[in-house]
Amino acid sequence: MFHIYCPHCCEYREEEEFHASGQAHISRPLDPDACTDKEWGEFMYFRANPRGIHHELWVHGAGCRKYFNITRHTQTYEILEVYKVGEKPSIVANEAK
Amino acid sequence: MTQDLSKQSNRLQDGGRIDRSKPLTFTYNGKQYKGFEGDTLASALLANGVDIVGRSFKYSRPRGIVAAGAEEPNAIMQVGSTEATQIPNVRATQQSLYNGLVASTTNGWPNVDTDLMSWVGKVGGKMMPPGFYYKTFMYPKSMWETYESYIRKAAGLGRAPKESDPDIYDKMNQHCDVMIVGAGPAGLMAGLTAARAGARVIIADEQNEFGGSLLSSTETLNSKPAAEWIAEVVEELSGFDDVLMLPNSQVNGYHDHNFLTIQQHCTDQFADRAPNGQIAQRLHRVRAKWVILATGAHERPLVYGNNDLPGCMVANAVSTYLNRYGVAPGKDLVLMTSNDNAYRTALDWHDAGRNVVAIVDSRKNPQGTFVEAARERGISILVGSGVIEAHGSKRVSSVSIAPLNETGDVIVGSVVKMAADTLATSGGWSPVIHLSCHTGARPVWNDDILGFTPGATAQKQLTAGAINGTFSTVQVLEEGLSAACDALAHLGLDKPDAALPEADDIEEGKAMALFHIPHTKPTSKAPKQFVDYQNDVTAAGIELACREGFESIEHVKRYTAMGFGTDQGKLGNINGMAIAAKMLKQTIPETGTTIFRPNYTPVTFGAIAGRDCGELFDPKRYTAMHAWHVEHGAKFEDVGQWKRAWYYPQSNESMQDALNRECLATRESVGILDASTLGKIDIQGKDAREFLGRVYSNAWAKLPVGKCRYGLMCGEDGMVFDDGVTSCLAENHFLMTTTTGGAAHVLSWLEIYHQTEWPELEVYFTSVTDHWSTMTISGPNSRKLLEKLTDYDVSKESMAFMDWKPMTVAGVPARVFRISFTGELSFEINVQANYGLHVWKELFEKGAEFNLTPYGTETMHILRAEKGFIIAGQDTDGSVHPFDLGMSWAVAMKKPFSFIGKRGMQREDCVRADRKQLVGLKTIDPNVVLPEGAQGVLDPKAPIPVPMVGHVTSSYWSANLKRSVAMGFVKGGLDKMGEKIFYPLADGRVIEAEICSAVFLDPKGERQNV
Amino acid sequence: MSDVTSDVTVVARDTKLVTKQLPAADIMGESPLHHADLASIAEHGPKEGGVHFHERKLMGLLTLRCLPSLEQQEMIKSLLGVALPMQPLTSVTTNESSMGNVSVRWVSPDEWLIIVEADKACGIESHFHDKLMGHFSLVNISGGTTIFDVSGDDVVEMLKKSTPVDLHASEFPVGKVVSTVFAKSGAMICRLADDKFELVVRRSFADYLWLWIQDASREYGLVVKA
Amino acid sequence: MQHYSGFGLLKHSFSHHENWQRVWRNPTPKKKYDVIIVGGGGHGLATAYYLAKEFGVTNVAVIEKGFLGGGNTARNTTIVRSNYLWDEAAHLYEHAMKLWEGLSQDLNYNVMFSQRGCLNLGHTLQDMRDIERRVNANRLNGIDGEVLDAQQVQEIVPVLDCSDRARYPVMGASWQPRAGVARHDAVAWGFARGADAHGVDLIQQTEVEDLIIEDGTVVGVRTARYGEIRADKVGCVVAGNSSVLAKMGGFELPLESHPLQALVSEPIKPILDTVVMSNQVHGYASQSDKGDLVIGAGIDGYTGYGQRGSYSTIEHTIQAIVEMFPVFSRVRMNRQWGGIVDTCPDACPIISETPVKNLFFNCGWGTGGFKATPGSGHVFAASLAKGEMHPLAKPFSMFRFHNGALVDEHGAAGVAH
Repeated sequence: MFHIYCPHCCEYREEEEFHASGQAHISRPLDPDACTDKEWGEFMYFRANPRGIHHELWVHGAGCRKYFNITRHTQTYEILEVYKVGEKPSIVANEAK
Repeated sequence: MTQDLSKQSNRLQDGGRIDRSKPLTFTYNGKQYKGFEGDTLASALLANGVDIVGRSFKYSRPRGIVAAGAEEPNAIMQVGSTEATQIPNVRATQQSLYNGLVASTTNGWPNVDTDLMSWVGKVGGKMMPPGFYYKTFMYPKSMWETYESYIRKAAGLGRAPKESDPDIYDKMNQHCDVMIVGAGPAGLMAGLTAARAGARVIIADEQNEFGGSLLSSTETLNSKPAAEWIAEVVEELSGFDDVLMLPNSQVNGYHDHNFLTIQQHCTDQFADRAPNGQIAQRLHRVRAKWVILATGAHERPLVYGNNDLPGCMVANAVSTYLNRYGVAPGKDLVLMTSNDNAYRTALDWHDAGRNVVAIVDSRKNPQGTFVEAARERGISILVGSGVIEAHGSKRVSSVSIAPLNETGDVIVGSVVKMAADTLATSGGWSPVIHLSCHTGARPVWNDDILGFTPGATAQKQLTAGAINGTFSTVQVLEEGLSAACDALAHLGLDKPDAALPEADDIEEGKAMALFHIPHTKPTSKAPKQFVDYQNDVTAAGIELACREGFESIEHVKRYTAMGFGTDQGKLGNINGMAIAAKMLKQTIPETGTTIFRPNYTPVTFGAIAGRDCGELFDPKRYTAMHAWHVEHGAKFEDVGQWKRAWYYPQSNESMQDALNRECLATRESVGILDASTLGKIDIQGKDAREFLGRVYSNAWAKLPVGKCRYGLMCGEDGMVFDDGVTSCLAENHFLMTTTTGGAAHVLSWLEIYHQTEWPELEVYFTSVTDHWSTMTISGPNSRKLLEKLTDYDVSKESMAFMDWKPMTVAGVPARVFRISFTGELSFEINVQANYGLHVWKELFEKGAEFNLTPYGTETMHILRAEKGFIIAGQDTDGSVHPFDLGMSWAVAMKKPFSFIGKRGMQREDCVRADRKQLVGLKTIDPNVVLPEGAQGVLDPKAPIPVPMVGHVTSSYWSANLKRSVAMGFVKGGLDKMGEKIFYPLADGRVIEAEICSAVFLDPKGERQNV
Repeated sequence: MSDVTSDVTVVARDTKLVTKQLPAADIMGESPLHHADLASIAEHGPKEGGVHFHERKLMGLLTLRCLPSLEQQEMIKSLLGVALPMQPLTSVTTNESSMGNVSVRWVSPDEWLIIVEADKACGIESHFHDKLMGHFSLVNISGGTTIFDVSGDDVVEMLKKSTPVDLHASEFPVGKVVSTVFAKSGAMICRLADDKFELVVRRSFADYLWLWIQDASREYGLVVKA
Repeated sequence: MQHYSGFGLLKHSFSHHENWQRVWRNPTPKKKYDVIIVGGGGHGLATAYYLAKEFGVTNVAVIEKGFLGGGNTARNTTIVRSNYLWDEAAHLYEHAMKLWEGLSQDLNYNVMFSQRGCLNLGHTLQDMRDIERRVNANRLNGIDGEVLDAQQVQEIVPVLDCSDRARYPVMGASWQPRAGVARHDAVAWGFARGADAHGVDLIQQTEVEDLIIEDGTVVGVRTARYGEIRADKVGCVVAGNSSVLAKMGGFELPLESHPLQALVSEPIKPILDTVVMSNQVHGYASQSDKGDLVIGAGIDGYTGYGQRGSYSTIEHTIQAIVEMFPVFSRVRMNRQWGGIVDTCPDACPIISETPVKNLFFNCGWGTGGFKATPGSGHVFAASLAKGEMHPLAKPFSMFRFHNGALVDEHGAAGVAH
């Protein structure tokens, strides 16, 4: 049961108020019509789904209804940071490979 | 003390924390017994000399009480005095005794004392090693179901009630700075310290009173009985506003980010049914900034032959029954131990005036405070020895003792037999690490204490006392203090003054690592040596599992079922691991670790459900006109959480009769529908129009003010997920409607695109679903009716199809939309919901002369189906795009912005020729209504699997057309007009239909354009 | 003001539409709990208990959406008679506005709830549309919303059964407002006094929440106030 | 392989069960195999078994990072059914169902497959439409199924509340009599024992740290414990960890790994003879042969590899169970746990070639994998053996997410998995 800091309400709230909305930073291609089927499929469906540090989009659905990003470890479930839409994460996974 | 204790043969004359002035009567297996307030069911049974409390699961062996707390595996009772209040599987050691308690054993036939099944167990038991069921019951194949029914009958402990639960359970959300689990010496010290510092504290303990291990010991604090110190601390704690003290409360789960669940027993410690509607149990959902686990330790029994005979107990449990409950569960005690600590049991037994036959110590040269005390009392101590076997039929009558080698795995001398009726054993203590594992931390083995202690965790968790393997009261108190100070430092609170009470100075010698006592016979041939009592797992079984190649401890556990009982292996897991490790010639940590999952002890389903059941299971959403629908006999349909009027049967009308009447009345005169549940979203901003163009598949750039337009909403995959009419209220102001079930999803769809993709667009969305009551009047007389309620001009010239206008209806300001889902002349009247019922009633007042007929969702479905209008969610399923629906007219491929869904619906598979397309279906026999969900085939005689070409999505009897109408998908259906299709049904019928246009009525739309 | 006449409905229609929504005073509005007949419960029901309940019904409620510039903030202040609470989870109430009693609740960085007397809602809408420049939206949600005032010695206990937010005075002082989960619905909760809270709830959920509150209050005793 | 039977048990009881053979060896891996299966869960072990037994490929290793059958195989609620909506899915699961029906005898290991039937309840008109649609499709596909009304449901499950009191009253159900449950551990162990007997090396406690890829072709795996192990073909059957393996192969999959929680009650006397599932109230239950009520629900909304989820999911599930079965209110929950399920956008699996030559994936089973175990193993084995996807596997290529040919069992099926 996560305890999540909402960067808009500026306090911790219970998980029941929030809703996970998948991987963060998946931008809609600017020119969809120029995408191949493969590119469009990758945009819609293919995901990093990492075991470890992950950036995800959440919404404070029962609260301020704002979307924001969370950097979270998907194994320990520790929330490492929260940041607003449009911002970049400060904690990223070590890309050894 | 003048009470008649005659019936309580094992009750001591004095001592204990029971109240002898409050005798209680209870029933066990149909017989009445007496106990006292302060007893548990277990202590009262022992006081009354009840030995057998159950029969074992596999072998039907008689079982007695072995422990005094949550770790008890055998005394699992059915409790309840009425059918509705039955509780299965109550642990007698945790059930407070109350007057009128009715308990019974869960197994044994004809009764638990004389169980004929035990003969089956004795004879068949030899054929039931671990996993035997995997190896048999396979042949002949057809017999498995028969075998299985016998297996099932034998399974299970207690039974569920047959009647609904009369009790109420609820939940409370709690927040605190420090959550302390366990109110023994460590927990109380921590709680006192944190409370004095001003922290918000919750302290919970599973027992009926605070004090933990101190309640059952004879030690002193500040030179006074420990109970006095407990009382002082409890009194001080109860003086703090921000301290919540929860006795009778098990902390059962420790979840991520310091979220814990506590099951508080509010009334079930004194009543079988909560009196006067009180809350029976309360589940506290706690979010703690810091958690201090002060959960203590469970003593481990040793494993030896026939160690399940009644009279075989864990040493500390014996002390608990003596000291806390004033019960001596026998007369002649043999104590077997591998450590000093357990000597206390022999001392307590002796001091209660009972006979200690001998202390059997596996160590060669025990020394320490307790050992000396035993010697002083003249108790016989047999060193370097172990009890290899207990003897007796329904209770221990004697024990066999043999000398052991240094490591305790070989018998090095001759066996002596001693008479005794009670055998207490101790193999040391296992820290109660259960909660510390719940969020994935792996416990670590500690050789010094011969047990697992909590592993590294991501939680803000501290530990104090025996959970760390710290057993001396002095150090336990110190750890409680220092854990609290650590928490306070993290919280930024100052340490308070807190002096530790002075505890007895006790020296203990080193314990020996001993788990499994060897027998003169090999384990496989020795009398059964139980590791997990509840699942009848023996040492031989574990060895067999290892021999068969189940080498991971997880495999061993699963193969033997060790640890899968309702006690979750609290007593047995470590012993089982030690036996497996020895068999595999490796250390315990090499063999694995032991992970516990929630719950620590079982939790009532009712408590987890809380009040979210029955009437409150899920909200029922009502429109402002709901009471009217109820009064007028409406049947309701669940649409999402909404209760929508489905149809309005009159007197004895059948559903079909009612629908026919509603349909005809609407098409012939005027009907009215409560459409308030449709989602409504107010959209404002200069980019509102642009936004609509991006989220709808059709064009919005030129929709004038005062006009309405239908739109389809698709996902990025091009598949339709919602539809509705959006109206232009002003240049930068629109009102969108959505389906009833899709409203919340559509609003978040708009928000997520606005917030994450197109924040530069100036637009805001506000839900106004609840704000407007919406009533649709439909039918040729709808204009006449409206004209009676408004002065505004609603003529065709002034208000054309797909126009909307503000006006006053029945004196109430309204927005009226001339849109139609029935194909009739229709007006959708929207008023602020506080006036919805007023306007609705006024419509009926004036509508009587037109036979204004209320119709529900079913008639609405029929009327729209006659017109071939789709319902998103019924005629779509997330796998169809607008072209599949034959709605290319609602797609504007040339819009400058690549709207959501455009790219998706052009993927290779989406433009394939033989996609399923929505068409009309006309049954050849007009009186036959196709079942919705029927699957169409082209060749009804084709062998199975029959190729299917699409299913019926909507199908009704049309009273207006006097025939059935249907819509459905057909592969390439739009190019198959006039062709035949067959619908084979489960009942053997094959319905033949012709593919046709989905518009059955008024294809030119003349009825709505009047 | 156009609010008082019954035949002209459109108040403003430049780029946004504002329509008058209230009928003449002789037509009685029915609040979402109309069917519960709270008045007779108040009259005949218990007079003592740990939780007090009152439906503050038929108020004027408006949702303001805006990321206000300083100019906009100034203008809003002059229109409402009170400055928008810009700090998250804060609220203001004034009775010195030309609009009468005005409360403003922070909802999100670009959203506020404005609570006024019912007959002031349309006026506020039209003033905003007349005076406030730039991007904003103001939506009358009076019909879709009602207010429960809950108070009493045990009100916090009752609320703890209903919502997961921390209601301790150190975390939830008077004036704080949160939008949160309430049972299986939602509510905007504002602390009006130590033992008094305002719950703003949606119309269609009102009956469910009323049932819930009755249930959660049972052990403390529920007093309905007219 | 030692033959198991009742007679064998009797015989061994005379020697105090001291002479049972090992169920499988504990071998040191060879340098090279024809096929390496990564992942020793039910699906991986079934793949190895069928490769060796049916397709003659015996030079096979199964490499498992923990213990055999220790992942989702050990954590699921063991429901087996084949009443899927779309032809492609229905044929695949029915293929599995047919294998289930003879599995104990085929493996000489009692997997306790109990065909006690499965009810998928309908609570709304749309539920009932979906049920009709699915049952009609099932029947035409040769899969048993019936549509029942509320009264018929009540007769099958007397303890289910089919009254109008319920918030969402039961309107009816689909009924698949051949559906049921099986003993999950036994499935893994039976396949493992069978594979081992055919010469497959089962390598436990060995984590694959990397895939060895040369010129776009996989040639083996790298492990911490044994270094490189080469193979002509590699099949990855690692469920929730599929994306981690795919990343080693340099590509992404259309997967998200979510926590899926389940729980059991304490064992009680037989009270529920069939499997009952409800999508609308979000819960499903059956009773194990041991007497536990085995209960599950939907996935948690976030991705997670922690084998645990949020308590609120458990609460909602129990609420649903108490709503459906009010007499269970006083029964107590013993234990809860979680698995990591790899969910696909269309709620159907991926059995597929990949961008890397000779590297195959079998994943994406989401919450519905256990029921497919033998079928999944069988078609994957056939595909690995022939180097070409089995006809039943073809619709489940990962590349369907490029061209749009999804098999959308999500909304359409109206069934919780």
